[in-house]
Amino acid sequence: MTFVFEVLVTLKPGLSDPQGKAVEGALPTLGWSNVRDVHVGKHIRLTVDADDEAAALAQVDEMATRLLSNPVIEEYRILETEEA
Amino acid sequence: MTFVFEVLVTLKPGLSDPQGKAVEGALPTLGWSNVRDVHVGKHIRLTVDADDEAAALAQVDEMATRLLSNPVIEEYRILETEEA
Amino acid sequence: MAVVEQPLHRALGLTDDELERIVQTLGREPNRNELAMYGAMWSEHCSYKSSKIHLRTLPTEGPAVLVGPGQDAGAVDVGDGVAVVFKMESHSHPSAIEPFQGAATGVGGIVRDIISMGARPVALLDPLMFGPLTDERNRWLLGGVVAGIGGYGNCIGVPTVGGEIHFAEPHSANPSVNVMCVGIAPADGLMTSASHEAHVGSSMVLYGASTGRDGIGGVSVLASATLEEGAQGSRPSVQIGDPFAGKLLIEASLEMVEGGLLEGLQDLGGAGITCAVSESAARAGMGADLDLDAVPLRERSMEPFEILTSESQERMLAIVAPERLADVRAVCDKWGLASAVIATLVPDGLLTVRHGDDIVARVPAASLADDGPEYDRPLAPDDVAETSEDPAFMPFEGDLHGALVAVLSSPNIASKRWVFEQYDSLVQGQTVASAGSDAAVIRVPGTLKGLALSSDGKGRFGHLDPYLGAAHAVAEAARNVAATGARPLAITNCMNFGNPERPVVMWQFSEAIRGMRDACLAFDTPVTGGNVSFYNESGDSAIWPTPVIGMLGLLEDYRLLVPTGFIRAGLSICILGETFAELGGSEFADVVLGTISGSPPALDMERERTLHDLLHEAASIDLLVSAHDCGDGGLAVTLAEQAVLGGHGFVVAVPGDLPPHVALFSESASRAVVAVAPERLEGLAELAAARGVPFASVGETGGPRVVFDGLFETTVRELRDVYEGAIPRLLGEDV
Amino acid sequence: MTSGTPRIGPRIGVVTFPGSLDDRDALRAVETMGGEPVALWHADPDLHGVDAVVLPGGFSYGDYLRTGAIARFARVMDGVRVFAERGGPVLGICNGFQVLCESGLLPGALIRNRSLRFVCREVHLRVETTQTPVTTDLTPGEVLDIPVKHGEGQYVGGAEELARLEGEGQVVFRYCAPDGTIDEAYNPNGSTNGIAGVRNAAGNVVGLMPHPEHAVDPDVGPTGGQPLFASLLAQALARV
Ligand SMILES: Nc1ncnc2c1ncn2[C@@H]1O[C@H](COP(=O)(O)OP(=O)(O)O)[C@@H](O)[C@H]1O
Ligand SMILES: [Mg+2]
Repeated sequence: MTFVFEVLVTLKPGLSDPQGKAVEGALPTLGWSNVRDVHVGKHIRLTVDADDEAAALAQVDEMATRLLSNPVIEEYRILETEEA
Repeated sequence: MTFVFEVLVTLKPGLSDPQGKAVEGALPTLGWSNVRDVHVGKHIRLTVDADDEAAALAQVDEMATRLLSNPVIEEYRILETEEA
Repeated sequence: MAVVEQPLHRALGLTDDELERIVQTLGREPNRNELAMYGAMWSEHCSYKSSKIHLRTLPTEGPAVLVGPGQDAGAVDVGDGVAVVFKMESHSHPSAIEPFQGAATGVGGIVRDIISMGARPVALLDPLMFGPLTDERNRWLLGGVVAGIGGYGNCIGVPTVGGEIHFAEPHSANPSVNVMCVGIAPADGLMTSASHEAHVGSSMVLYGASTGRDGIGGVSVLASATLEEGAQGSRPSVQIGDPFAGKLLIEASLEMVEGGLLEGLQDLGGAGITCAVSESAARAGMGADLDLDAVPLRERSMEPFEILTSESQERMLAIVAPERLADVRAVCDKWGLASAVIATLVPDGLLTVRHGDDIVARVPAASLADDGPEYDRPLAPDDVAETSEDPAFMPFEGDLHGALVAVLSSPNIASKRWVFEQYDSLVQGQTVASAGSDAAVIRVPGTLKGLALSSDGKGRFGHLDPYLGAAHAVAEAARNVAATGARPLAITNCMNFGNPERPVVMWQFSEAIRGMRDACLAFDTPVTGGNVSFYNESGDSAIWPTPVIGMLGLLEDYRLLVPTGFIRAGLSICILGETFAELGGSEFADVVLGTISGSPPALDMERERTLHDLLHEAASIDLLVSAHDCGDGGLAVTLAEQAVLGGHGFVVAVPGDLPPHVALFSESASRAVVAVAPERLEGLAELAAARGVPFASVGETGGPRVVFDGLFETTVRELRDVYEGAIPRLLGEDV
Repeated sequence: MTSGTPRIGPRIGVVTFPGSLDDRDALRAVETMGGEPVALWHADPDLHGVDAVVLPGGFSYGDYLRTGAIARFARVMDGVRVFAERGGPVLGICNGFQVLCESGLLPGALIRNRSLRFVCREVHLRVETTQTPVTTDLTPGEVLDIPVKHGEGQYVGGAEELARLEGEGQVVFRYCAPDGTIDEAYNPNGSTNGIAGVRNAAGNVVGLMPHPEHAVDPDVGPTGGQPLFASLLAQALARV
């Protein structure tokens, strides 16, 4: 079976987030001064073949730790979207 | 009121996605040959003050078109997470 | 990572004796904030407690030296009213767990050291050491570190013009990431404690990034005690670099310096605010009133000790007289940098720290900055060379052509194009020579002067004999600079070693310092600064003792630069210096004979010195068309590189009666291969004779073929494919 | 304003955004080629009466979100937009090119290099059209040596848009072999059709990834940038 997952990789809390800061700094000049706590991370979408959803999820989880993120500075979240 | 949104910015289909290709290329060497269609995009999380959710959403939508994404090559999706 | 049951001071890395010292200084028990401050300031990293007594023996004076060790960076007078500021530092430990950010923040840190001297950063060099590329993790580390150095350096507009990379098993667990930065300032405009006087009542302005909980590694034990369970795990041990903020810091800081707005300037590095405030105050012979509530924070509810010791990146501290405050704030605003007056200089020597209505710490500033402990740690010799076999006497039946290909394709020797093409080497528009030259050469704007820059470490030699390893590193760095026609002026360095509490490591360190000292004395290249990186080991496997030397040389006229490669046909090729049967620690012995043993080549400092003088003199009368120092890989590799770099082959008859493989691959010191127009051959011969440098005319440049007369031949094309293709192939890229 | 000071040639403005890096180099190149360099500041919409505008290389605002995404909103860009609409010559180099694309003043977009690595090297450029202020002194097919140094120089666009560009001769430079043939092996970033530079429909706004300002001084590099600046200065002078 085929499953589609989205992995959201974000910086650990406490780390400075230059990208987020840059966006936050730009928004007021565009007229939005009502926005706070902007953080920029990665969004990875992938399609996995596996026997069942649990197996697929387990694999994506391992990919996220080993390849898609560096646990030293990042955390991740996995969304399962639709079954393709 | 305060609302937290997540904006997912992805490359338009058909455009070359060097990052996605790189991840896809790396997975088999780590033992996963069952993964396809890898695409890497951006995840932006922000906190907005607005009178109501509709107003907040409308603003985030405009930010997404004007700043957070480049309509020439990217599309975006907005998730509302929790009300902070 | 549970907090072990031990007294707080030990958890903070302070010994019982050190605690006793603190109690005596204060006349009372220190509170936890004060303990955190001493713990950070008296750490090996900040206090140099194990290395000081050895570093003190280094020659640091010379006619050209404006600023020696003790400041953020050393400075040398190169004439025309120009001062060159340079310094090297390591960021190995963070790079080992997050290569990109670890290396990036390393660049940011050394750049701020240069800025804090009032100099504009004009060049970066990056000496790196990794484990073998056959290992997946080492490839990941290399890729991340190189991308990180480029990611920061390219983004702040400072060209990365040189560096070096070596690969060796001991670095698999502990990669070494050193970065050297060079800056330029008006000789009379340096921001040194001597040249700038701070006054009572002057403000300390913290500007740049806000202060967060990141980079409080040292005191995180304290933090864990005060944080709910699990928070410890999420506490980041690496920081994220913000090169954009770094670029703004450069421009804003130099605008303040050039505007004469400052009484002092200090970067924030190890021990954060505690270090910057106490050092500045101590240098001014004063104390300071520090108000933590004034520090712009990135996170709510930070504890005093966290604010005091946070090593958050991209921050600087300016000492400003009251009447200049408005101007300084204006410059920060112009560049979009936050700024805040966090402290005031006070006459008594006390550093008083306030938080809310409380005084949370009160200690003598100098006791933090200057009165740190100092240890004469035990030494235990471990002379590898003595006890191992000399490869020169090992049998070799293989073919020489195959041997050259093997050595040339060793990643230690092969082209580093894959790396240096990831660095912007052109920005600022002064780069006359970068990768592919023995030393990088950049112009001093507004003059004809060229700065020749080289960084060299000799890990394998150091492993066999730490004294010779260090001496050879200085010699090679000077030779590289001399090969371009420049005169070696002064060095900075980074000492990469294992755990100093182990007598063997401490012996290696003292031997390396001795070797560096002797070489620097012989070459008249004083040590203006550097950095010590200890604890590069895991389990009991330490890295090879490796001092990396950053050499500054001067070309009076950059147009006299001597290129490395054979850029023309029909030139006479000469070998300067003498080749001996010295394969100990050579690339050939490692790659072809499969042994790292024996003694490194001997080093006769006077012979070496005369070679530098000859190269410099010959270049100054425009005698040389090409010159290349003869080092790693020996004569064969030196000639091969000159052919590949210049695009012209050669025919050479190898002189002497050594066995061919020894003659071709011996790494004897004090040698260079030069090419001259035939009609100038005589002139060079006479000059060499007058200087007493052994001289041999051995062949001619030209054609697509590379011929070692009577031994073997190949082509420039084959050598180029081997030389350029080796590293991409190891990284699994189609070439 | 430098009104009153004697003119030593066309006045070429070079914008400094926070994070601009090659702005000084561009100013120096203008001077070397005989123009009068005028430094322009991102927060000042006034172009101070310059005859041409250069948006220089660098990493404006860090280029963290997307290259040029934030610089595009700088106040100086209001002035640049008006200047461009009136037919004024505008040259975007590297980050400047990225800013022009983000602003919609030039078509297409620039994404990460195919290799995902920053690349700094000398490349060969084939001139595709003389219908721009920087190529009037050149002839189509001519090959120039100029360095590139960028991490996000892969030029992309929608299929029909690209077809239109090609059809209407809006491609100004292509990466090529030393002899001018188009060959992927010489494409440093994977750009579609080897595109290194483009112009707008009117032809007065040009952007390219390579750095002509680093190719005017023979002591520190190639000289392929000289004819570009010579053309730009001539065109700017013609407007005086
Ligand atoms: N190996 C060394 N040789 C000579 N001087 C050194 C060495 N290591 C450190 N120093 C000097 O000790 C001082 C403190 O070093 P360091 O802590 O690295 O400076 P900073 O705190 O500015 O990073 C500097 O002046 C530095 O030049
Ligand atoms: Mg410092």
